[in-house]
Amino acid sequence: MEPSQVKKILEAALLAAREPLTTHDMKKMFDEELSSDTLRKLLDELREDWTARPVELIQLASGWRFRTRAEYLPYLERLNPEKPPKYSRAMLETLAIIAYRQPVTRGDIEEIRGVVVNANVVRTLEERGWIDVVGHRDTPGRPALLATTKQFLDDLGLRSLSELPPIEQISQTLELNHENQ
Amino acid sequence: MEPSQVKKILEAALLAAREPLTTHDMKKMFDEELSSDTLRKLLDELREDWTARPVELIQLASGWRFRTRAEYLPYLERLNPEKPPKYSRAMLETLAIIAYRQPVTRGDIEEIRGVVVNANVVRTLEERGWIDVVGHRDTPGRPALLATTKQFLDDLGLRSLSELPPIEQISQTLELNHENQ
Amino acid sequence: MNAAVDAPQATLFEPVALIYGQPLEHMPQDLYIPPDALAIMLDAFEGPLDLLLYLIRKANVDILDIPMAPLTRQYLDYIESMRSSNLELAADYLVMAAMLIEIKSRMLLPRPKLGADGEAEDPRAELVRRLMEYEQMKIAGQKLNEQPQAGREFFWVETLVEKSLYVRLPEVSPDDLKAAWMAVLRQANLKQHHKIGREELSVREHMGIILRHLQERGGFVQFETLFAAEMGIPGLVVHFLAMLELAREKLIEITQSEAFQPIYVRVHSGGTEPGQEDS
Repeated sequence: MEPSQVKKILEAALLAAREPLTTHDMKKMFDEELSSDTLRKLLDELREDWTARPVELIQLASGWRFRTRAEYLPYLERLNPEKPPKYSRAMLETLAIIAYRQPVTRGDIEEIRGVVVNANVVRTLEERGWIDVVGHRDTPGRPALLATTKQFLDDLGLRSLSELPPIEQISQTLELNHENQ
Repeated sequence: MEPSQVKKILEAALLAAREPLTTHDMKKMFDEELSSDTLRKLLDELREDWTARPVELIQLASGWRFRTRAEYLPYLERLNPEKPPKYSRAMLETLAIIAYRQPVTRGDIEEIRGVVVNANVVRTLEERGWIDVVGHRDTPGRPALLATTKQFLDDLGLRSLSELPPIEQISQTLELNHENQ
Repeated sequence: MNAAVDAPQATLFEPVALIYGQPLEHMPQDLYIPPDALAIMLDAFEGPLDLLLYLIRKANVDILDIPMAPLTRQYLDYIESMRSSNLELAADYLVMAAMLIEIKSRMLLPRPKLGADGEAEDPRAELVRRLMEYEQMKIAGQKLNEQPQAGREFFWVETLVEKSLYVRLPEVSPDDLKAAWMAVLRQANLKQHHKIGREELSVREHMGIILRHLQERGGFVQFETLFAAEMGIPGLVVHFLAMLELAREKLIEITQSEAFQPIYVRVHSGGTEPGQEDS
């Protein structure tokens, strides 16, 4: 059998397989003995053939399989959308305090919220690239001053912090609410 | 977005899909409006692109999907040692009656086959997702009306019932013969 | 047509049925039937219509002109031998036997005169219609079985989708922040102390920009480098206010050794002044 034909058979099998295919599985399909070297060479060629395509041939612990490239997953996600994950209240409040009162220390946040700031909350916001340390306050312990980043503005679709919902209005709303109470 | 990029996203989605994708599904993946004409053109192009390859893009009753070409069956079969179940004649006759005479009641099937319908036969076809109840005939007992499903057509690689193999028109011979008498 | 009279005796078995003089001692070639297994033969037929159809097709007679007498006799022989072997015969076979006998007897009667529609009803018409309808569906079933089927003749393509490769991060909108801020205020009852307007917010943004700028340049810059003409006049003003605010909050120091000398801005590093409070 022509190597090109062998390659096509391998391609068909790998595209249709529900589980990774081992080299043992793949050899089973052919009457003639297929050497491990030849098989490996053909698989490498296949992988090459697919480099410009939206699917890639990968080798996993349990065998070979075609996998959709990561950059196409956001589109595929829309076919079966899952509920978007949500940040906790602590996370949102911390972010709001940093956004509106920046630059602030953890101590400031704790003072405003009245509870200890969870280190994970700050780390998650840092990892997301939404806040960073812009300096240190010159008080004992030299606590880090946190502020929001440009990435934060971009991700929220804002050109500058002044485009955040104005809190003067919020305070008024709040006062009104208080009066009503 | 470039049409070539749209095509790649379509390809990724169609190769990964667990079921046929409708054009409605496919359009959902894009922010920009994708016209039905453009989509159809890209799908036809995709089908063209794959002509020399071991899998083909086909249009089914419930959408579009890639499948392996028939000529690769002898090789792929060896990956699944357990043979798919063979259907009994009772099953095939029952299925044929439902497919070609739908919607039918069990009584209709019994009338045509001349024997009582085995409940297992109907259940097996239902479990396979090939038939279901589409209503009830307005006669005493209100018997269930059975019809084939999209899944049945999909599994047979068909777009509609009109693509089923044509049945021989024996009844016409009967008419002619009567006239001759 | 003669039936069993001239038929040669079967060598090993009594014929189970006779069709147009031929003993049906060999089971259908296309069905696998062990020699003496009537029960299996019974299983081989899908019912009385199937058996009748087999007898008719085997004898190669015109289905539209069925010779009722021999067919009925052979059918009855067949089910009689089944019954004598104590096989459980479905009632359908007996119903069919009654129907055949009825048709046969009606065939012996003179045909009624032309009916209202001008055609004499052939007593066999209903049977023929049923046989043909059944045969049609039997063939259709075989054709359906020959149709390529998913999982049997072809396989669907299904590439791996590794969802973990795409981590969806929670989305936050400016309104979420507003809501969170309101919740904070409500809780802490801080509304008196935190009346902060749009302009002050801009100032706070610029405070961050200045601190970042200082950080990137080792915490020490010349005053002028903090200001760029392209910021525009409102920008420059806000920037300047931000610098003053930073100084007021003791986050930066602004120094000048003497008049007309360069002014320097640096991150506050000196000792904490007494009485300073966290803002």
